[in-house]
Amino acid sequence: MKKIEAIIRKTKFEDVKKGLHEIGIDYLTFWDVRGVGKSVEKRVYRGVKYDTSSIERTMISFIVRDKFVDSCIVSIRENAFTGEIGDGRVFIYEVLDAYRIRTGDSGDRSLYDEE
Amino acid sequence: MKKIEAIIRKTKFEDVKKGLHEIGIDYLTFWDVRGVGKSVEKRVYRGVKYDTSSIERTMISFIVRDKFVDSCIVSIRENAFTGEIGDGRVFIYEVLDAYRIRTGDSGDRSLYDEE
Amino acid sequence: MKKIEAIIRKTKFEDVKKGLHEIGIDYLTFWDVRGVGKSVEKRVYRGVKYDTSSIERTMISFIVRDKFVDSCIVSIRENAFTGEIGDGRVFIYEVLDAYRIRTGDSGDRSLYDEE
Amino acid sequence: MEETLSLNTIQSTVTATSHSLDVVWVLLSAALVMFMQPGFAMAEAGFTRAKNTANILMKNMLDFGVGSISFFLIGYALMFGSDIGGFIGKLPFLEESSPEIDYSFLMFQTVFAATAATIVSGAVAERTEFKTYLFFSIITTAIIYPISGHWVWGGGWLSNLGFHDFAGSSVVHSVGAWMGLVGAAIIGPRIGKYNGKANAIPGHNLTFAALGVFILWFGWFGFNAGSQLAASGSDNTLAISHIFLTTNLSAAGGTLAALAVSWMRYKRPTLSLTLNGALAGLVAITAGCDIVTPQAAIVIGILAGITLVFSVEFIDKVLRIDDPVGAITVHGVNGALGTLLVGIFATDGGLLYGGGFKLLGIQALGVIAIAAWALGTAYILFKLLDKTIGLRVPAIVEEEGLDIYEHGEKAYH
Amino acid sequence: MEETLSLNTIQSTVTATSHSLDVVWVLLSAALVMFMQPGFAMAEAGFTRAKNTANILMKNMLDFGVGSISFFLIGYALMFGSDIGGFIGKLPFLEESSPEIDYSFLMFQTVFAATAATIVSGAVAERTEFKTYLFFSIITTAIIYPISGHWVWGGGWLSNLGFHDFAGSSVVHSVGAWMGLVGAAIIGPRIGKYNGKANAIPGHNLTFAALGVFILWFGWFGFNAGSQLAASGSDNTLAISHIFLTTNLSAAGGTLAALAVSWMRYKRPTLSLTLNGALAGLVAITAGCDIVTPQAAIVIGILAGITLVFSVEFIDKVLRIDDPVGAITVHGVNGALGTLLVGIFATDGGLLYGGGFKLLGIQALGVIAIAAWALGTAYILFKLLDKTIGLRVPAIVEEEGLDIYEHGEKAYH
Amino acid sequence: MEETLSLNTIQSTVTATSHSLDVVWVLLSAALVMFMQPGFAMAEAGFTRAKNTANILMKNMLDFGVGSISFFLIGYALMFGSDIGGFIGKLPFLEESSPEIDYSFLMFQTVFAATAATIVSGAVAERTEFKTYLFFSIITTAIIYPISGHWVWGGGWLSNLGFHDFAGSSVVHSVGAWMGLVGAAIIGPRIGKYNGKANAIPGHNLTFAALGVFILWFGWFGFNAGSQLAASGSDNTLAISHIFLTTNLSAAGGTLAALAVSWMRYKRPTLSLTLNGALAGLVAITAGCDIVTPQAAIVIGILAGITLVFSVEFIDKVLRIDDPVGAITVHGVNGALGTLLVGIFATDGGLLYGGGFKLLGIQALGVIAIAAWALGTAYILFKLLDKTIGLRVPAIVEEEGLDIYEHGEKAYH
Ligand SMILES: Nc1ncnc2c1ncn2[C@@H]1O[C@H](COP(=O)(O)OP(=O)(O)O)[C@@H](O)[C@H]1O
Ligand SMILES: Nc1ncnc2c1ncn2[C@@H]1O[C@H](COP(=O)(O)OP(=O)(O)O)[C@@H](O)[C@H]1O
Ligand SMILES: Nc1ncnc2c1ncn2[C@@H]1O[C@H](COP(=O)(O)OP(=O)(O)O)[C@@H](O)[C@H]1O
Repeated sequence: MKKIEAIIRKTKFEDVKKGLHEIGIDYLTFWDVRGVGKSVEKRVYRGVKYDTSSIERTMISFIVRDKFVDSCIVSIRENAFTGEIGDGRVFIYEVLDAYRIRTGDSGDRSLYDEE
Repeated sequence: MKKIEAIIRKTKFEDVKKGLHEIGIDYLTFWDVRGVGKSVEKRVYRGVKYDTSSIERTMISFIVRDKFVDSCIVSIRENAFTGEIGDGRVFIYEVLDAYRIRTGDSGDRSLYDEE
Repeated sequence: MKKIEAIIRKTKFEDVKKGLHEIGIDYLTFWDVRGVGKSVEKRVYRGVKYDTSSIERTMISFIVRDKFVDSCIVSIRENAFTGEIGDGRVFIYEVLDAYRIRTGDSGDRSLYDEE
Repeated sequence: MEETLSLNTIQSTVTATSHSLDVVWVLLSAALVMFMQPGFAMAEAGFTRAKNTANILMKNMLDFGVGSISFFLIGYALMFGSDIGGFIGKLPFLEESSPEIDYSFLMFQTVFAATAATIVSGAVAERTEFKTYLFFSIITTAIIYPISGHWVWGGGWLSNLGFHDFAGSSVVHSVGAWMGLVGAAIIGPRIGKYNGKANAIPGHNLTFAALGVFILWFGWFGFNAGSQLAASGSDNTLAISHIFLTTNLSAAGGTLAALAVSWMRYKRPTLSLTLNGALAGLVAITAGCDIVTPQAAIVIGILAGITLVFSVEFIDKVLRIDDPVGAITVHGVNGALGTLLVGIFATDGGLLYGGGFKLLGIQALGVIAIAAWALGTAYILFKLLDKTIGLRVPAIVEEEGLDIYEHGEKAYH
Repeated sequence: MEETLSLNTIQSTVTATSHSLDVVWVLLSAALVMFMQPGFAMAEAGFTRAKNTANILMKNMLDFGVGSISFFLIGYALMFGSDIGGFIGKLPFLEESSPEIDYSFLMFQTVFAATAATIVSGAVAERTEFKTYLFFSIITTAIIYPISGHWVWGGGWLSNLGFHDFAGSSVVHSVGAWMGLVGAAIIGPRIGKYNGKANAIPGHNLTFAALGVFILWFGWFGFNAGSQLAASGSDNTLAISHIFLTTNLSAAGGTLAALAVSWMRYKRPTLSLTLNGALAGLVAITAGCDIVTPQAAIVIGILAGITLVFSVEFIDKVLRIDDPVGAITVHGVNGALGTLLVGIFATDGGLLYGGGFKLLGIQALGVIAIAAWALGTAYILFKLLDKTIGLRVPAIVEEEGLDIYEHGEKAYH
Repeated sequence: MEETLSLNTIQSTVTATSHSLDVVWVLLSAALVMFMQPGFAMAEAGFTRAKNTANILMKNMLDFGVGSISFFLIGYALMFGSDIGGFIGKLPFLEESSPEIDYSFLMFQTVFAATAATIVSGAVAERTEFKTYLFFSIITTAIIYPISGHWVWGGGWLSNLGFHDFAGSSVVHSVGAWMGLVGAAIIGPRIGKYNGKANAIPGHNLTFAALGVFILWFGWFGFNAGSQLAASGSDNTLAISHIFLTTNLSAAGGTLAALAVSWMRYKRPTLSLTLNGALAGLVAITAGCDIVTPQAAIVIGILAGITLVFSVEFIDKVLRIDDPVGAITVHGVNGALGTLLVGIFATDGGLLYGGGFKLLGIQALGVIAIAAWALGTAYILFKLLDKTIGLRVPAIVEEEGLDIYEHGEKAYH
């Protein structure tokens, strides 16, 4: 089991979700984050210039069986890509164990539904 | 040290927190997330139907000493359980190290208070 | 590659960001979280006392090459420190892999820009 | 000849103009009272949780929509139709000759009826079935409110006794609040409100709540001073100026008293109770705004503000009735208080002005009669609705929010 | 001698006082209509996304700022200057003698002009270049709106035919909406609105939207009853009372009808359409508020509320014109509907009152003429702006939000 | 005989009616000005941070609550009691015979006093101890504001000189702003505002801010036109119409000018400054709204809008006084500017109308005298409060938010 964490543009979320859905990823969790990076916004508030080096991003986090990892990365990279600065990153982590609260399933078994 | 990450119903948060407290978990961090899963809401906005396959969930994240892990999982599963679709998941990860900013403690020592 | 996760006071964020920037960390992601810990607020709402044992914190999360980890920890501990209860924690995790969506770089290479 | 003629013409122009001024006054007051609807909507929305915001807004919207039509079709006649036994007005088709209706008066009364209904929505917020609430709202504005209203303002038995409720501390506010009390008690508390002890469920947006209270304060000038129903002629002019002043001073008194008491009691000056304090002062002065001195108005406001804090606690912690926005205290308890205080502070007939206990007794009788009516009819109505369409939403709906399940729409994105 | 003198003095005082009352009425109505601006601002901001909030607020602010000045300098004269061929008014420097202007009337008309302009901002929200919009807003209040306004209220050809649009269902609301229709069509839908099917893009804050609608309802009393332009004398007094009542009942009817239809059609009672329903009722009654019975007003409101739901769907799903706040339906379709219904429900000349088809025909002619004018001029104007400064923001700006890119400022922190 | 009698009756009815109309005008204006309180509350809350929202709402609420009572008890007499040496009014118990008070006038003046106090809360926002602020608010409405007010409107020395400040550019707005200036300077900037350079601390909700500005614009019609204190008779009628128009045009001018200047200077059209621009225009026209032409009103608005942008920058970057909502510029600088411009644009006595420098000189004297009074008394008062109960909250309170620490309640959940 691996955890895949992707920091993407808010506007690309729907595409990424759809892309993942197509390759069989039905579960994921996401939330709004702010990113500090190279993409910088210049703003003026009441005459004072300030650059918010922080911009809004969406963090997507989901746990998948090992065999899905590669296709997920490919899918995210395709769907989150614009080519402009600020497209974001994908990170992969090890997961020790997983449990599904409703069914009590654990391990890989907790990650997919009965067919 | 392990990191325990639980995605639960917002309405179950207080129960889960209390349950963890009873088994000695005093520190945790949580935030609002949105989940994509099987639990789906059908809505109509100004005549257009749309299903938000995303619903509000709370993410709880905390780091505990290894000996606490099992009891935490049991406690969360008990307190977050409703039996309806959408109860959520618990994930376990390895933690390499931990530091307490105020005291400078590190490792396991940073995770509990002097008795 | 390591993931560094720090839970700090909202008011210390700018200092921590600046500190990290000085030691070469240009990319990070952060969001608002709530912390349950020893720092507790007593409040009264319409005559009912309630203690929100949860307070607002900022979660900072970023992935760095191994060689940076120690200096990052030192920097965060310096800049997030007030000495009052509630200063927060720093946690370190292993990262298996990283990808930069815009460039397609992976591994350590995805974490820094061309010089 | 010519001179006399023109004298008559002038005479009638003068009368017409001064009548026009009265109507303008009533209409503008009606507009101000109508504007209290968003005041209630913002206050109630702000004091409840984000997941139920669309629901509470919807109720406030519908209270006015439904109330406007049902009061026009039925309520108005029951309230102001020719008196039948001091108890109720005649419906138009029962009248011998179809009566001339003054539309400006009708408009003014319509917005009053809607106010009474709206008060209930706050007390039963965050757990009530929407369609049940709609029924409730119709019955209230068409029947319950108009009948007790008839007793006082329509020439019914209370008015004959000399009961004084100038702009409706009891007639409008208490009626709404006592119905809310019954509703809140029968529907039961929100999930998580009482488990062993009373828990706080903070409102989601106090900026909206504060805006709502300010709007209500503003609209109240129309509510109270408009109830004079006339503005021309020096008597009326003095009266409306007087009412503006007493209304404002009592609101200020309520604000300060609630601030002070809550500060002493809970160690910190809390916004939510201070906001309620302003409303407490406004509700309390409504009955006697025309007949008490400005100084007395300050005292009435202060008494209302003090009462508020203890009453909110009492209802919450002792009675354990869950009233998310404090409507029962603000409108019910303070409405009754204000009505009684007329018996003490009225410059004409009040205890302090040598009027003895007579007026006070009548005021007490009125308060009790109106409370009994509202509590009784509301009990029957809510029980009936409970047995038939059902009062309360399922637990899952309440927990995840009425907005999504009942309305399929969230207020915030 | 003396007596006659004093009689004259009295006479003139009386006349002056009654004139003063008229002016007070017009000014206070103007203030109420001005207050509709924040009503529009809140409604439009609430129905769109958080990332474009500063932009929509800015547009509403500027509509009024720009409109006040351009209508004062040019628009007013084009609308109310001495008639040239039934089509347009004379600009002051063309008049022989500089005309006396009644400032209270000018104020009242100014806020009307601003209303017309503001309606457009909702229809083209979330994707339009800000500076282009400014140009558009100037031309609208200075030229387009005043000219068709002249036809009806300035002594132009439509008024001579007997076209009846009392407070501007067509003159104000439809004009704005038809221009919005052209704008929305030319600018195209927001990114992500139509990909295969029509997608919902929910508004970010329905509390603001509801507040906006309540404010509009409140302001509408000024809009309609103020259009009587007088209050003194029993005719005027009756008229304004009547207008208050019909306005309110139609709004209530629209609210309930939209609720009912949307409930049946989409299984749940939705707040967003109910809010629009209230506005639909208000827009529809605007043309005939003075000349239909209260009962007819309810019917007009209900018809407007029903039409609303289907029209919103039709424009969205069939025409595929992306109108984020529903302005085209609310102001355009319902404005036209209300204008036509005058031909049916007018107690004087309406079909149901034995007036035959004459009035209905004239109303239809007016609706068509005004629509043609607004659609035509807007088409030319938007095309011109498109070719020159450009209508639409770049995709990246639209996706990340107009607030940051166009204004360098976010509404929420 | 009979005829003469009836003539007298008519005469007195006529006089009474026209007096009634005046009172109605004053009362409705007072209600509008009272409604400016939520305008200030929303604007100030919107322009500051979410963690201090309950605090700023509380201050605005209390300003009005405290002000209503302290102005009633003391302030009014100091301002309008019989003149003592041109400097101050007599308190009632010093008067020979207890004076008749016109309650409508008292109400109108009360809401003015509250306005002056409220302005300060914006300038010292986000860092001031709440209980200290309460003291401050009492002293302001009871003593400081009434005394300088007496000079101009109570028959004091400035009015005798011919100083013209019709509705209070200086008397109300500048007084508040200069006190705010002293307060902001003594209390010091918010943590993080200046570290090397001036930093932006954006407001948390510009929708509330925009709503507040719109409400203020609306209320200002009451503020300015109500200051005529009468509406009946053709002179008054002309005056109030005139005032409506000049007030509106100046606001529009301020809006456009602030937009244009900020656009050119900062490359993008910013909402926050445009909103302030509208207020700048309103404050500036307040002094001369009755006595300048509509064209001049536009110019005054434009000058105010231009001044605004530079003054905000100057105070922030050069003086380094931290004024979170721009109150010092909007009310102080533009109030002074508007008062001076009367000396130039007044059709009666203004420089441009051949009046020479006399009026301009008197206006300058008035501006200086009032500024000196406000700066001086505020300095003493703030220093005193600083030494006794303390002005500023501890750093931790400021950083984590005044809402939680001072009030134990957050505005948002
Ligand atoms: N090492 C990192 N750790 C955590 N978040 C990162 C890291 N690098 C990038 N991010 C996130 O990804 C976002 C996009 O990165 P940015 O440098 O702006 O664009 P690009 O990846 O196209 O160079 C950043 O705003 C930040 O939120
Ligand atoms: N593999 C996963 N990775 C990340 N989040 C998940 C995963 N599976 C489930 N979740 C989260 O848990 C929530 C509940 O899951 P859901 O399928 O709706 O219910 P259940 O767990 O009862 O089957 C989802 O909305 C999602 O936020
Ligand atoms: N073991 C943990 N797991 C997750 N979050 C933690 C943990 N310990 C502390 N935190 C977070 O750090 C915050 C600060 O901790 P707290 O105990 O209040 O102060 P201190 O670290 O100074 O003792 C908490 O509010 C919580 O969000």
